[in-house]
Amino acid sequence: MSDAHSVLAHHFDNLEQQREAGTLGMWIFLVTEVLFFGGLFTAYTIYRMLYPVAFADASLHLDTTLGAINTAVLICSSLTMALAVYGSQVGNRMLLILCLLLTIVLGAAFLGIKFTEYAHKFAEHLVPGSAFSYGKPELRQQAELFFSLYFAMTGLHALHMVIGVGILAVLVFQAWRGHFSPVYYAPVELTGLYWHFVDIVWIFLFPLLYLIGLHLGGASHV
Amino acid sequence: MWSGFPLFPEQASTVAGRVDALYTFLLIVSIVMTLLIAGLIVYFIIKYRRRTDDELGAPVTGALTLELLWTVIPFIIMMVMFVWGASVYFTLSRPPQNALEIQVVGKQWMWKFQHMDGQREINELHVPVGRAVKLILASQDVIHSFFVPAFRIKSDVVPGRYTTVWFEATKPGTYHLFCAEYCGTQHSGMIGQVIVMEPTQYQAWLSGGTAEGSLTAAGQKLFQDLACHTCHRGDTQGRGPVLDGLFGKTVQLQNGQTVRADENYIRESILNPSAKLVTGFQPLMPTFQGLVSEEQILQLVAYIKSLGTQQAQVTSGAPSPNEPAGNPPLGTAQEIPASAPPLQPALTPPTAKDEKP
Amino acid sequence: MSEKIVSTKVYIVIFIALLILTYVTYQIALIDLGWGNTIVALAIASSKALLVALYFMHVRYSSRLTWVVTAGGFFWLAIMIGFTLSDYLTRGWLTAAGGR
Amino acid sequence: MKDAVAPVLPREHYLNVNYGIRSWLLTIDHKRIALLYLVSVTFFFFLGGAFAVSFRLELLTPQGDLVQAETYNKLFSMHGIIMVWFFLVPVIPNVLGNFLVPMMIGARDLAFPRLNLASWYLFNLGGLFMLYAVLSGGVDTGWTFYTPYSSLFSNTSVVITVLGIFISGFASILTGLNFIVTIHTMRAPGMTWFRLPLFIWSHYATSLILVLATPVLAIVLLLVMAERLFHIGIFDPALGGDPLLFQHLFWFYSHPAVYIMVLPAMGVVSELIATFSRKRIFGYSAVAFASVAIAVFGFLVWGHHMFITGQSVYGSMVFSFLSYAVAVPSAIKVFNWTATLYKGSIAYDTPMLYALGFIGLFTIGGLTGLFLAALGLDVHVTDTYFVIAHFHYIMVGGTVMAYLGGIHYWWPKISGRMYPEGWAKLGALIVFVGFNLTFFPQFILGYLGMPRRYYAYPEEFQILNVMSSAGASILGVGYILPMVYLVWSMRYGPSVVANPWPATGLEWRTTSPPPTENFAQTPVVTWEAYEFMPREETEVVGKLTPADQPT
Repeated sequence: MSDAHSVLAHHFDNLEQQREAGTLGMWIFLVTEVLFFGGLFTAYTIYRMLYPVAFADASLHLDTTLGAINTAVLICSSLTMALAVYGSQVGNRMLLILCLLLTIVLGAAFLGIKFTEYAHKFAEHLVPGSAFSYGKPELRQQAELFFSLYFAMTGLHALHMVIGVGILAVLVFQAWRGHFSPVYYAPVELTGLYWHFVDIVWIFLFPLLYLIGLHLGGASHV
Repeated sequence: MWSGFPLFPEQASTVAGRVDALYTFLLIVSIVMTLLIAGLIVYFIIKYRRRTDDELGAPVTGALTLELLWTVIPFIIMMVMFVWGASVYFTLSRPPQNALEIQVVGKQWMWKFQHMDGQREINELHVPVGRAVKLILASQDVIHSFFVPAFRIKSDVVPGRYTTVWFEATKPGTYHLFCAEYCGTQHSGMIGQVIVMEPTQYQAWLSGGTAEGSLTAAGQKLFQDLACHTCHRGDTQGRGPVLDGLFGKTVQLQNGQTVRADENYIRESILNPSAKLVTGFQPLMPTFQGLVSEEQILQLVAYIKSLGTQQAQVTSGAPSPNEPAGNPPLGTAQEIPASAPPLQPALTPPTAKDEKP
Repeated sequence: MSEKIVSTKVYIVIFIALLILTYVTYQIALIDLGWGNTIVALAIASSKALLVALYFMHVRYSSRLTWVVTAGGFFWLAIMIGFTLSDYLTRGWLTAAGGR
Repeated sequence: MKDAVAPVLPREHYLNVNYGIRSWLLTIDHKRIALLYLVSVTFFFFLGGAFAVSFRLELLTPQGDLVQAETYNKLFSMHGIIMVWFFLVPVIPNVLGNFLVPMMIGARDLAFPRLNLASWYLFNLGGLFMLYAVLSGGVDTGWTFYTPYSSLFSNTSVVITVLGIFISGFASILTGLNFIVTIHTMRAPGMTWFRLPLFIWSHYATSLILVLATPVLAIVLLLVMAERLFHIGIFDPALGGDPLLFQHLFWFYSHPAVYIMVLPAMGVVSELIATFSRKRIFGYSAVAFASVAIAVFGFLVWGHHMFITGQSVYGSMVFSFLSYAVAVPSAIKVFNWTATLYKGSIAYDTPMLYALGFIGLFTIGGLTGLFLAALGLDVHVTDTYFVIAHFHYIMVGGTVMAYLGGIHYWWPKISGRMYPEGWAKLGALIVFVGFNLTFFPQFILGYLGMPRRYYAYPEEFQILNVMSSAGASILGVGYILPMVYLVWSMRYGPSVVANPWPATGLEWRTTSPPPTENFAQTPVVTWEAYEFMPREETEVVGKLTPADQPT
């Protein structure tokens, strides 16, 4: 359905040049994302170094099981995304659509679990602000700092997931309409890059937020 | 100084001359460079102005030696600037041992000063001439900056921690004090005066004020009122670390790191007790955030510092005020004891008792 | 298109490796290694990220330019964290140096 | 040369190919988007300038008597914010860069024309938020948004302003991304990296910074917003947060941002100097590498804004050292430009006057930067008018002079018309005089100790302040003048040939104004950059039609 001419934009000489430009553009965009999240990682590094005790203690209030499940869910979604790209490369439209849909389902599952975690935190008064309360008053302030970072980092990550799911939905529609072929599948490929990047961010967030207090042996060390 | 149109502010501190010398050096380099570039430009554009419409420039495209030369020479000159600037900065960053300490709290939009003897001032700071003065700066709200142009000193005042700045005034007079970091509506009204006095006059001023007891005394009273002493006892049986002789020591922390017990550490330990937990102790201490003002924290710090120096005092000899720098290096726990009697003989600033151990 | 098509086998292998590493990082977090915990956690996270980038994101099969761009992003991140950290790590040095 | 035998071009060009608001607002032609940007940034330039004139009037007298302190604070804050993010950052890349980057490399458009248009819309959306903030009472944090003042204390429209900057940041990122990809993938056959005009090198370097630094600004502003809206207190001292961390992240962007503003200006000046000396830039590769070196080293020096903030003394020393290191490539450029004049064939056209003015003022700006990098001296002069004077010499004396030079130089290409040379020379003179009168006294004021952002000041500073305010009004006239005659010339200026100066870049080898596709056929480059040839040989793609001849 898509021959070389209809998908080649007017200002490119050939599809190869167009594809090269698209991929490079996406990678550069991902670099900006690295630095965007990087600001938060810098803040995390500094405060974790300044307040190791409070951070370890506060992280025990996160639900490690849900965090681990979410990690697995995201890794699965990365696999389905990679397979979706494969499907478009070999021209297997059904595989493409199926994998895109699976990715959407997994992404939505991640967001659902994340939302449950947020709801728990809200109920436990662990959301920064005037309602914040913490079991150990002597750690209250830095714990609030930890939760500020937790919500900023996971919130921003979740926002990227939401955007990703939205783009995937558009791709499913386009794939259904037969937009893609082994000649032209750049949107699938570029979305894949984005999706994997979001996965990578979570791969770092999980140990840095959920696992830092575990070795202290659970709930309390007072 | 050319009084009608001054180019330099008054020089009224020991470092002012050094800063001005560096400035003059840079000024000369800059003027030479600017004249060189401007001169060459003017010369070239006149000499090589276009004579005919078809004229082309000569095919001169580069000269490696020349280019290396004007890469290396500026770099060398700049390294001189760097080293010179760094050495002045180093001096500015290290208060001498025997400095007179004054505590400063900046808030929107005033400067509050507490002298060790308990005198308090707002937007006016009295200091003696010829004596190093170290200011411990705290902010109650936003970032301010303590700036005295005549002394060539400036330091930001940052909420949440202490910064320090020091100077030694060289001539009596009244000098501008500015807030140099934008701090809100009345930023330009957060100004004051530094009044430098002869030591005798300064003594008279010190004794003439309505001192409410020394800072250490105020700190001690707070220490009792806040019941700090129930945990921080003089013996080792308390639930908190012993504070006697603490100041200036290196403290072993629970996480394996060490920290030097300076003003910032004490402040943090009052407000965020669990942030740097001393090894062997539990994070039991509640925070005093919101319960004590910046001025009160400074009083507590002064008190704990005075505890820290008692041991040093045992071995110290006779008081020798105005001992110039060249004393023992910083940090050997003989910071200034602030428990001087309210009335001191003239010429003996009340807080100078440091001595070699 | 000139893009190399990676076989599904590779994807599955990487996928399993990622799941195993996730399990490993969780188990190691339970053991008290002091600051070692953080180092191990970051090392495992980095290797997972590397696997995702190299295979799922095809960096391994990409042009030199893609390598440079990717590495550049993380290099700049390192500059930001490193220089900021250097301030915090050396703040206490001046007084301590004088103290000896 | 292949191009020399190309057929005669039709007189259709990008301006008259179609008409109507729609054809402009939905255009994906980089040249039209450049003009859209031109309109937007010109609006913000005069808005920011109006704020500057207002507070310069207030500073005529030591007492605050013209406006309230609160108003004054808002005036200088909005001046800074608008000038930095809505004028200086976008001006050269998005107006001249947008117009010229594809043409100079022989491409038909930027790699992502739709993103380019999206960039303009994002810029204006951000601008609308900014305007809304201005109209809803303004913002008083200074352009630096230092916490905790911006996050916890100010009760002005901080969130809206920050949102505006955040959105316009995406415009910057898209532009940078677009340029990098375009320069990498879309160069014409034969256009190797070392045949690229220096304008392209400097835009490439600028784009690197735009892409690497802007996201950090975005996140740090987002955190300030989060702190105000949701009490996510990452910089709140009460929680143990550190206001200096904000400054680190802010300057990680904002110091390189200085190079975002000045690197493109350097690129413009390289073009002007070469053309009006009819000589290849002296040490082409040194200048090219210096651009990239400045972009990279520019990321390692941000701590020199923080020498007195309580930053580690050793950290400060490293930052000071690196600041001197980054000064070297800037010095190299100045020397190389000057050396280019040697044995040139120098014409005194208006763009050249601006370029020479740039070298002089940039030299002063750069040299005074050395004062600020010297640690012990910075303690005294930082946060005073010395800093204000220094960065205005770079930003206004440098960037704005180069921009004006560039807009005159490429005006015949953009509009197909020539501006009135006499008026233009007069304008350049007024700008130069007004600028120096405005900002030179501020160096002295600063060293005397007058802090910046002061609404009222001690009386001894008055004379210098009056000089500065007088200069500002002259400068204002100098800026209005070009706008008037350039607009006038769009209709009444004489038509120009394709290559009026003549110059060597590919953009001059197509008609003025160019067709939508830029070139009748893709040019093949067989010559080096700035290879000046006798006039006949450098003629254009195709022969000139009578309409192209100057009238």
